[in-house]
Amino acid sequence: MTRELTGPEAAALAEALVPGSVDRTTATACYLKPDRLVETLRALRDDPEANLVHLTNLCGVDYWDHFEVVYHIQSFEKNHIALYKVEAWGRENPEVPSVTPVFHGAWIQECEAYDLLGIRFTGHPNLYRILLWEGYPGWPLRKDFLSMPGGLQPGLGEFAGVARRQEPPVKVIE
Amino acid sequence: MTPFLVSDKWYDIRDLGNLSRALLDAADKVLPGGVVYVLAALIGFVASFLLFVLPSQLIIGVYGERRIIGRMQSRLGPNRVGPFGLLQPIADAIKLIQKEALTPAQADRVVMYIAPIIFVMPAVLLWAVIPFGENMVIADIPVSLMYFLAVSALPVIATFMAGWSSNNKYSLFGAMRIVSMAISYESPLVLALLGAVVMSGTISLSGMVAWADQYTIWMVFVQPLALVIYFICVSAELNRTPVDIAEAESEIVAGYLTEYSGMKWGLFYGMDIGYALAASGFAATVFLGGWTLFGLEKWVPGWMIFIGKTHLFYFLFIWTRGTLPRLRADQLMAFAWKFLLPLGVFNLLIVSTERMLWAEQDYAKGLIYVFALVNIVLSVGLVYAWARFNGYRPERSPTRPRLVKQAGGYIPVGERP
Amino acid sequence: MDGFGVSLAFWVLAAITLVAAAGVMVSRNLLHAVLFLILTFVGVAGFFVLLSADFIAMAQVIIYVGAIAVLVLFAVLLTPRASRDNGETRWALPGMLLAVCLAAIFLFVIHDTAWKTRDGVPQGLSASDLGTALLTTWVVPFEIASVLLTAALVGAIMLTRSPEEEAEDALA
Amino acid sequence: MTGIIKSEPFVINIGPQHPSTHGVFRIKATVDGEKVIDAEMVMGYLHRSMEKLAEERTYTQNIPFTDRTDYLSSMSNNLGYCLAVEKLAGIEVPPRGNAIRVIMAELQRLASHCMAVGAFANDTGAWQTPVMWAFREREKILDIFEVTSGARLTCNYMRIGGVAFDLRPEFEPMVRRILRDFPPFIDEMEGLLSENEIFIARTRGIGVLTPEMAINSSLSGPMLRGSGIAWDIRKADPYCGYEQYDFDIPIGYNGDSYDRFIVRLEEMRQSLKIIEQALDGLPGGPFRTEVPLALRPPKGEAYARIESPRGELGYYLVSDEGPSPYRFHIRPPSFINLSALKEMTVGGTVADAIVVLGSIDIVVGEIDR
Repeated sequence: MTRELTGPEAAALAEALVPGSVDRTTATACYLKPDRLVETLRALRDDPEANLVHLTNLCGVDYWDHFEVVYHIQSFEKNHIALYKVEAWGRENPEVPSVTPVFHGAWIQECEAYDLLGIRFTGHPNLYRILLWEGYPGWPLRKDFLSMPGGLQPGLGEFAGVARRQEPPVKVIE
Repeated sequence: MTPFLVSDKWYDIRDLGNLSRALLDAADKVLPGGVVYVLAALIGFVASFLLFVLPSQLIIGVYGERRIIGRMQSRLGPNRVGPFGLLQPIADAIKLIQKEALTPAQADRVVMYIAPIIFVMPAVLLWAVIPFGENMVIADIPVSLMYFLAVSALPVIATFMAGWSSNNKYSLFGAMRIVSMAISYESPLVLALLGAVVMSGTISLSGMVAWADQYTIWMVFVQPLALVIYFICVSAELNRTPVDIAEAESEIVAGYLTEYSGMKWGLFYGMDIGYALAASGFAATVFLGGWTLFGLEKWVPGWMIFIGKTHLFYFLFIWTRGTLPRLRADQLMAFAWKFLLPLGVFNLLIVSTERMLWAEQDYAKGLIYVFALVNIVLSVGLVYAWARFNGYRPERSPTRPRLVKQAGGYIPVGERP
Repeated sequence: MDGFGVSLAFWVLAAITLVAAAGVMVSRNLLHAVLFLILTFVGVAGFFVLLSADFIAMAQVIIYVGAIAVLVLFAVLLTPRASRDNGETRWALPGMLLAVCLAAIFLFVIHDTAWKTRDGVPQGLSASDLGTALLTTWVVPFEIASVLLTAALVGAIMLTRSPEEEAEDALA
Repeated sequence: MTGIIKSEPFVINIGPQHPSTHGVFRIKATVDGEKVIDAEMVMGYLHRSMEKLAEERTYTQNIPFTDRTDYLSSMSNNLGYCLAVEKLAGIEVPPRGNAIRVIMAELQRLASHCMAVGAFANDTGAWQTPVMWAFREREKILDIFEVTSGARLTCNYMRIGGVAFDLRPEFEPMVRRILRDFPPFIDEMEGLLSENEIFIARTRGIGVLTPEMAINSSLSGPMLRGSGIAWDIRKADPYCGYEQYDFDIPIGYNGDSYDRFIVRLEEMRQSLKIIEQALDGLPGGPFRTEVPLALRPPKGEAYARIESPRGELGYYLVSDEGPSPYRFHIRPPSFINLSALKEMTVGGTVADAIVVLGSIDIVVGEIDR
């Protein structure tokens, strides 16, 4: 079975290699400081003990007041998978350093995150809207994208037919 | 040439030549001066076209090919139109005729219009020299083999015109490929036929048929390598599947035919098969002994034997089209220049020495069988030696992947998992 | 090879060849010029057939239409903007003058020389005696020509070898 | 040709409408003569923004979406999504449900690999014959899907907590017939292509992928195994009871298109082994645990993944205790396998680019989502 590293274990790995890189940890994930992100992931990849060589999944999540970029990285020899996250505050211009120098496969997933969520990846060799066309107004996967007239919000109310009518709650997801 | 036929009466169906000659003599008495030539050409054209080209090419060719390839792919092939689907080619032709033939805006209108015509004309011209029977040949000229080579150079130019004039990147690719391939496969083709010419001593097709009957051996046994090279080169000239890079569907959509539609495309498609049949008719005449079958042609009409051999050879084209994948353009060029051409030259060397030996024994009948055996062995040896000399090792790489029980990281080739 | 049909064929062929040759000069598009050139080659082959020298006629078609025309087409493929309208060049007038002078010289020469005409039907030149002539009386020029051609072939290949092919061979 | 003769490169579109791009997917290739200098991918023609739609529907209503992403392996997609939701909500699946899920996923792998192998042979130019054979066999599997789930392509057969309906009595004989007919078909395909000199000449050494490049480009599935990396999620992270079954992982030698082809053929044989073992030991009992229609999983996130025919298919779900997922992200194997396409095609000819694209075996529905 693939061992899923818990938050503290992943944080321990990252802290051991690059001190001061961990922002905070939760039960399942470890939050890294954006400016130390690339350095930490390169160390984790090259370290024989951690051996996190395969960036399996990279996606962005929109939590109203901030954006989160999720990195699932796994190792083949050690057969374990770690979950790292980076936060980008502010809705106009969320910035996250690009990990393409470390993982070549990240360029296509970062293009998708940029295209659908509007998260700009600094240092990306060729950031462009990969699925939609350049002139597309807005970022489709953002929570406030489809603001229907009359303040209705996307997403379901109690039952399918009833549209949710509420102000955007400020929620911090643990 | 020893007379084969028992009777020269006009009702002898074994050789329709007598019938046409009787008709012409009767007409000659009646009509003024040179008109008989025109009448003879007309009869020749109508007879050959209606009796042999149309049924064998359109009906059997188009229908037969699609049906046989269908069966190879475990599906039925056309069987809806007419009995057993026999009217399918005609249905296709009618459909194509009433389809709109588009011409792109920036295309070179005139050249694009002429290209199918230039492509179709030689297809019918080729049948003029092929002997269907003793004197059933429209134009029995002494250089008929060279005539065949000359006329088969025209479709290359037609396809280039089609490719260049339709002003489309894919067509340009198709045109570039067809031109480069035509040059590299013309020379091995001529060398292969030269081998046959040297052995039989004539360059007229009816002469070769007479030679095959006189020595009761088919040229293919004396010259196996020549037939193989001929088959490869002709399938290159005609864009048949192992070598159909000019209109390779998977790479350049439809090559030079991308912009063609309606009957213009229909002409290209129909005459493709026409050329394949003409080439296999030619091969049947040169290599498989034309309309003679070791004396059997006294009972069975000669032209039926000839059609049987043509479709036997044509089946080879269908067979390769149904199964083989396509070679890449540069691999093809390398194959032609580095493999076929030298083989053709060696083959010519062997044949001319054999001809010299044979001349000293003043063409003894038994010696040809010795040459046949020698040639078959020599050909296989030659192909193998030249391939090995060229540094080609038969692929010994494994065709089955390694099997591993545990999931883990990279396992280098040598290591046991 | 005489009679009404043959002379009719001669005049038709002559007309086609001359029109095609003019077409080569006049056409604005390079590709059209090459196609007209091919038509002239076929016309000339027709003349050989009329002279009942059928081996040479077939050789003419194979070599000129089959090989040389295809090579010229290849050259057309590689010239940039081959099918643009290159009509209005400054050399039109001097070219025309030169053509007229040359035409005059040719006509004068044709008119002036006494052609040795042979009466009767020109007997055909069969392929076998052409072959024996080539390899017995004319064997020296034949060999020299073939050596020259192979040298030209090797020279052409050396000329167009791209740098990486040379590097590749230097390694091997 | 670039020596004396100056030929300027021009851009050719291996465009959205092209016989061998397996759907609406475009490569803008800059070509000098026949050689490809630069290849740029243009995609998104089939983008339905499923991740946005999924946020508007309940967890059960999202299942039909997953059929439409990789429309060649709908069973595997359903399985991946249901595993993610079960992991998020902590739902247990009865053993019979797991066994049926394994059989269905492996049958879907057979059908998808038939399509992949046939289309790849078609790209190298074998004029439709291998494709027709592959489709003839694939029909038998689609009939089984139609009998059990009611649909041939988008089956929508799996539910959260198990499968939609139980197996019908004629399921067993149909699968037995498959187990009898498939091995000769795979040998026939191998006989036609694997030892075919022209096929080897067209695929050996084309689109070579070194192990480091494969891992670094986060590739998965036959792309990884073709380069010799023994990574299969059914073995590494077994789900649905895969650890009970005995099967092998095929891995290639030098990571070229030929290796990926023979790896897929071998995977079909291994799937047959799994189906046979699963069918023999099919347990009785319930095939699904009851789950409320408006399921509200606890707050949190979950990432579950399966070995789909094209690679690692993952679902990342974030829940905010609402009836619909707060964030629904699909990890599409075809999309990520394209990250190394440029490095593999530059330098070869246009014909090689088509063969490389065929060996990656993309499905445009999954790329554009």
